[in-house]
Amino acid sequence: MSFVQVRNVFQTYGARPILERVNLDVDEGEFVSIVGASGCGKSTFLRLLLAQETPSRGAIRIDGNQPAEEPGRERGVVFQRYSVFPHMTVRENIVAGESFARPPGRFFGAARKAAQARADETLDRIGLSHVAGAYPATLSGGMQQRLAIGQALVARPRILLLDEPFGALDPGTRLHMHDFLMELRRQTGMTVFMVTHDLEEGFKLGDRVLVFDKTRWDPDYPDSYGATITYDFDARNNGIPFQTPTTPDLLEDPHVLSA
Amino acid sequence: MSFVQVRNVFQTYGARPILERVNLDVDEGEFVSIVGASGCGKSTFLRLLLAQETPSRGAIRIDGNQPAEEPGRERGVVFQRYSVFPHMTVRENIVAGESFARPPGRFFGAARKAAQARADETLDRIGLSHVAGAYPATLSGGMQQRLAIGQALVARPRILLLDEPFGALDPGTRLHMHDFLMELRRQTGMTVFMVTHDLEEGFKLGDRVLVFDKTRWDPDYPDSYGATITYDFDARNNGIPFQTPTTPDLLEDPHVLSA
Amino acid sequence: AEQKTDFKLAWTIYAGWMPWGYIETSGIMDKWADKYGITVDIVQLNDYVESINQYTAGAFDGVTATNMDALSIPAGGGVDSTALIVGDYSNGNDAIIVKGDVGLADLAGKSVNLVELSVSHYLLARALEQVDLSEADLGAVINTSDADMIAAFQTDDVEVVVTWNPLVSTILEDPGATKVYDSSDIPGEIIDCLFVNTDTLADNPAFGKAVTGAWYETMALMASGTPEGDAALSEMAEASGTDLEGYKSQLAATAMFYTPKAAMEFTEGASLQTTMVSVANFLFDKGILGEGAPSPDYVGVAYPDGATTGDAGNVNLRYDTTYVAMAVDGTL
Amino acid sequence: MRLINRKPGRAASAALVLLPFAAVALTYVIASDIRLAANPADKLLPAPSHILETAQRLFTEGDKRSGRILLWHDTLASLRRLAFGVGIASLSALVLGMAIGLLPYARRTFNSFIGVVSMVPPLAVLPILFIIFGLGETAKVALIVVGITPVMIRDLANRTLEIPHEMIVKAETLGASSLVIALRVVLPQILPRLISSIRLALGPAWLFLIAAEAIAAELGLGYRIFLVRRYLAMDVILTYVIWITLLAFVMDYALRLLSRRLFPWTGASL
Amino acid sequence: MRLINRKPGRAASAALVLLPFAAVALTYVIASDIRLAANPADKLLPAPSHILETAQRLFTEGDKRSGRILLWHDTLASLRRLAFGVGIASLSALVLGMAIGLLPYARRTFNSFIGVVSMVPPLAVLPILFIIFGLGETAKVALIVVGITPVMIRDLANRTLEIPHEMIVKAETLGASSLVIALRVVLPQILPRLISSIRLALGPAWLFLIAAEAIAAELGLGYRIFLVRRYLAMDVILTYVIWITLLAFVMDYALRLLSRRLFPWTGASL
Ligand SMILES: Nc1ncnc2c1ncn2[C@@H]1O[C@H](COP(=O)(O)OP(=O)(O)OP(=O)(O)O)[C@@H](O)[C@H]1O
Ligand SMILES: Nc1ncnc2c1ncn2[C@@H]1O[C@H](COP(=O)(O)OP(=O)(O)OP(=O)(O)O)[C@@H](O)[C@H]1O
Ligand SMILES: [Mg+2]
Ligand SMILES: [Mg+2]
Repeated sequence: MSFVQVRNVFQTYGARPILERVNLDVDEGEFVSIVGASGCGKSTFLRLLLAQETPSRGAIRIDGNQPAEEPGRERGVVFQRYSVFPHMTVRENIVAGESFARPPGRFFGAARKAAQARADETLDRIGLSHVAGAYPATLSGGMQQRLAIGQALVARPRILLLDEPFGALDPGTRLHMHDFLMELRRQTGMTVFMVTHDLEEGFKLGDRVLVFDKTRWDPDYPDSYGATITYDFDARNNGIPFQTPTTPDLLEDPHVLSA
Repeated sequence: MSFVQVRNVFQTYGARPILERVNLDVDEGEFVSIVGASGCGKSTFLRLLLAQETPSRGAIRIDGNQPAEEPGRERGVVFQRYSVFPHMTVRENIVAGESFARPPGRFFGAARKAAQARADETLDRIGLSHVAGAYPATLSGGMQQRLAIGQALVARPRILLLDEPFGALDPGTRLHMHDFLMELRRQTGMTVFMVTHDLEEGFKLGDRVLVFDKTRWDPDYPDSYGATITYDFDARNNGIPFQTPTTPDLLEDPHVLSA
Repeated sequence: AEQKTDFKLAWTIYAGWMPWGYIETSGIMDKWADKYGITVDIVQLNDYVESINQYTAGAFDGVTATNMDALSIPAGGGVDSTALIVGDYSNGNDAIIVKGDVGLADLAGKSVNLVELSVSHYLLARALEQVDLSEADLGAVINTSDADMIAAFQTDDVEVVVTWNPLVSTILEDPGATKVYDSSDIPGEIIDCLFVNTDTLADNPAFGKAVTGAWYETMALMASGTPEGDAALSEMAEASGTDLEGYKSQLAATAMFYTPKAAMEFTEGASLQTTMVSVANFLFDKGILGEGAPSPDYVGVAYPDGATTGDAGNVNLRYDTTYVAMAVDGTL
Repeated sequence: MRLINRKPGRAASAALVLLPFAAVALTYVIASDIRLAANPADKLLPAPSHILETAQRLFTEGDKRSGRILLWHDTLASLRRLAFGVGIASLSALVLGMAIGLLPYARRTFNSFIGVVSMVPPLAVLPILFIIFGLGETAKVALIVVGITPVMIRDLANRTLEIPHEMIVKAETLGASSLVIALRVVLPQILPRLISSIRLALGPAWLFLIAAEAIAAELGLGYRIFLVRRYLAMDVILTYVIWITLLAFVMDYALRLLSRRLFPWTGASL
Repeated sequence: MRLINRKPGRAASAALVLLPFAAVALTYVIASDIRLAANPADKLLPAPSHILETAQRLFTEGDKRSGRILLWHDTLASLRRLAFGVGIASLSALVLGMAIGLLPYARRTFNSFIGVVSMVPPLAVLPILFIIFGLGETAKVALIVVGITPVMIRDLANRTLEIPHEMIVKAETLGASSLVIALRVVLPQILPRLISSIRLALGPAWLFLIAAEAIAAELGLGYRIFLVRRYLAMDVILTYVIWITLLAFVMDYALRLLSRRLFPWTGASL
């Protein structure tokens, strides 16, 4: 049985369907890139994986467990923005990754010292020790995202969800972040889902690239159908993908990927 | 004598020098791309060209005229954001390009009809006639910038200044905007200055690519020197640039272009 | 001032001043004003202190006020004022009310709610003198808006209030309320008058005549006991938010001078000087005469017989029977 | 499930909304009952039925003396004062706020001054206002104006300053004069903010109105409340309080609606 | 050059800042002179020298009767009431505001209620407050609390809602409970806003304080102003008004400073 199981998931907001019949199996340690037109429901799918929302129909299971009701430590997340706490220093942000799960939300005395020492090790690994005492607002965008990823990993999640994590960064910084992320992954063997707007990035980082799109389309009521996974590319062979259409009748559909 | 003359321009904010000894000659109809590290003074240089600010030393002349004191119709501008008026419809935004120069700031009666007709022609040319009655906020980022450029051109400026006009757009839209801009330029033969973060974009669109950087550097006080034009590339031969160092002693400087 | 033909009087609600409202609405004022070829506008204000302030600032030619407030605000502020009409004195209208079985002498240590620096305050001071106490012996004097006096008395932390009618009669409806002292114990000391600007009056005798004539015509009507008189009283009662009975009981505690003769006798009486000196002392003691006042005698008061109390060189308050005498003589 | 993630259902939602209102009403009824049981003539907490009767009387029956229905006259008088006060304040705030936001000279001249003036507690200067403006309508309107204008000026000046400078520069490159920029670029963008500024100012405006009417008036909602306070007519006071609350609510709502109608572009988005 | 691009020089700037203050002072001096020429004992517009003398006396000389320097006692009494009122209001606004912003249940329950309550004009319910809380300190503090809390609650609830949801979700993925989220994520980010909320509320708080003190008190800045109105002691009133303005200014400044000190991360940026 696969690690992440998505079974016949639908998501509807009010009367408006966003996702339809989404099915997916992901093995532990896979890196899944998700692409698709703007507004097609990529972030929605990530919210479902995160258990921030419950699907209207269907279920998502991790490791065969009951579907989660709300976000928790087994699912880490990094958004494009607002993924670190602006009122904590860089070091405190890392410590929070451990301390937030304890009742008072903070460590005291010796436990605090120890946590800070561990945080400093983490900062070393993600290359932020030189700004340990600074507030996030004084960091560049790239450093902030590095911190956000580091913080998420401190909680040792079973899957890591990234929603356009590098969307706000300039191209150079972006390349550095790719290296950073690949390096971290090599070390941890995490299962990762990453939404991106950048196809190149998706193929470069992912083992698989999922394309979300609508399979049905009513020109008069563009909102009447939801999107689903229309392509599932194997991207392991370093940029030479071969494609596996998930819905056979889609092979000739002209507007897939045109967005 | 060249069309745009920049003579020994310095700009200082408080005690902090931003630009130093900037000299430049640009012929009528040239497309000048400007690149450089973040915060090095590219936008400042554009503000000086725009006459939004007066240089601390030196002078900028267009067509040999007296240095301008403040922005006016001879200098058009498009910023990354906020370049159109959100409270006017698309058509009104174009009409504003004509009407703002008249005392009451708007047309009445027949003049209004005529201006609207002219605006509709312009909208046709920039491909926005189908949204003539919409407000800018309902347009995509690309359409907004298209409108901003169209509006600037309606005033028939002698030079057009663009400050990262496509910085907020996604890669696909960006390519479309390049085509749009090149097409417009072919029609009008404008003199254009464009600041960009994207070297590729700079070389693709520009006839010349100027690099701004500091020529002197004090590691303890990084703010003690200003930037100037360190390289002036000829980019006409379609991406096969040859370089013209403007300051001979710079040829071995290692950190140029490393930003 | 100079000669003019249009005048404005300000008045506020009080049992003894209700006739002013009637004089205006009934047309009696217009009748007398027409006779002298002038106009007199009688305006009701709902804040007493503000009305005196406005008069002092020059917005009105006359205002209804007590002898005490006239001495402190306009006279103290250099606005020479004459008591054109001495209408009544409070004869029970102002009272000290306590909760439960408490005597005047027991006030020591208690806090007292009243409108500070008003005639209530003066009444309290006079009452304490009689039992050899002073304000310092009280727990506190808490300035309380007259509008809240009834509600205040209902709360537990209020033990003693000093106030005036119609509040007094409403508060006394409470079975727990006892009156321990009232203005009938110091008759003639709280005097309600119409004060007018002395200069204006001097330059415009017609103004004095018309107002005096209108006032005493109304007084006669009120005292007549005729149906017309009762109708007038009813109208005044309604304007003061009560009925005829209620208003009559308020009047019972008000020593109205229904005839010009009574008013003249009171004004010319010897006790007035004593009262004014006592009032001046009270005001000085409270610092109300202003820090420019070196002594209680800072402001001079002139009496009908030409006598003065206080600083004869700074007479700013005058009791003058010229016009009332005309009413007595029927020469208006 | 975490408390922050628990959402009430439809029925529960409706019940929850009503809960605090019901609690207040119940508390009142009980307290009123207790007091009325002890003293049937108690005026402090009249029975709800009594308040209703009074309300009905106030809204429909004329005054004995003049035959006028006082509540409507009071409302009219108060609303007029409010309208004048808020109107004058809005106009001056608009002009001065835009001037301060746009013109460096005006900014220099008025910024500190308005900062200081806005700290003056208007109620403390009430006696001064009465003396300057007399006891008529002017003083009441003046108190409202004095009370709310400084804050509104600051608000609008800040909003003017917040208009992206790029837009002003763009207008300049289109050849716009200062006046055209003020009228065609700044004014339309500031107007929606003026309306929310008015909405914010209405609370204090009511306050100042009531304070002014309490001291000197012959008609008006605040005047009536402070007048009948003398007789402890809580039934009248409560009716008036509820009526004022309702009026305030309606005004707020109307302004919000107006803003959405007048400025469609503020709501528009992709 | 356009007016909007014209900037005053240094000397001109200084002159411009002083201009409106000088204008007001001059107007006063002239008006005062005219009145004093007509009536040297005029109390309405005392000469500046006279005000200065009075101020000096008020700040340094004791009361004839008790020997206490009343101004300081008044100040202390008023500031205590203000501190209690604003303190209680802040605390309840913080708790309720955060609850409403964070918990859907609390939001449902209180949102409409507070919307309605914030429309009730506090001055109109003043009589009711006096009856419930008596005439002592409690009622005065209560008026301040009733007057400013609803607005503060709404403000803080909105700010809580404005915290990017991403941050809350991130905290959840770190295993934070609702309480930890409230205390470690929301509270620290709301506190700076609480301070600006307090700064905004101080104006109305002064207002309510003065209104309450005007009605029943034996000490306090508002009490004194309304008391000496009884004999038109404008010199005292003006001294007190200037003093209150100064106090308000200092408080505002202190809070701004405090905010910058306590929350260094708000100012921090690249
Ligand atoms: N809570 C919500 N309620 C109603 N509609 C929503 C909600 N969240 C998202 N939507 C709508 O669902 C659609 C999908 O949104 P989603 O954010 O998942 O798109 P996306 O693929 O992530 O787009 P983008 O690339 O722009 O981030 C959008 O049309 C959005 O407007
Ligand atoms: N009005 C100003 N006053 C003081 N300093 C300023 C001002 N405008 C810009 N600066 C500073 O001048 C420097 C250059 O700014 P500028 O905006 O020209 O940089 P830039 O090259 O356009 O950078 P970016 O690529 O980030 O847009 C920056 O350090 C900036 O902080
Ligand atoms: Mg998304
Ligand atoms: Mg820039």
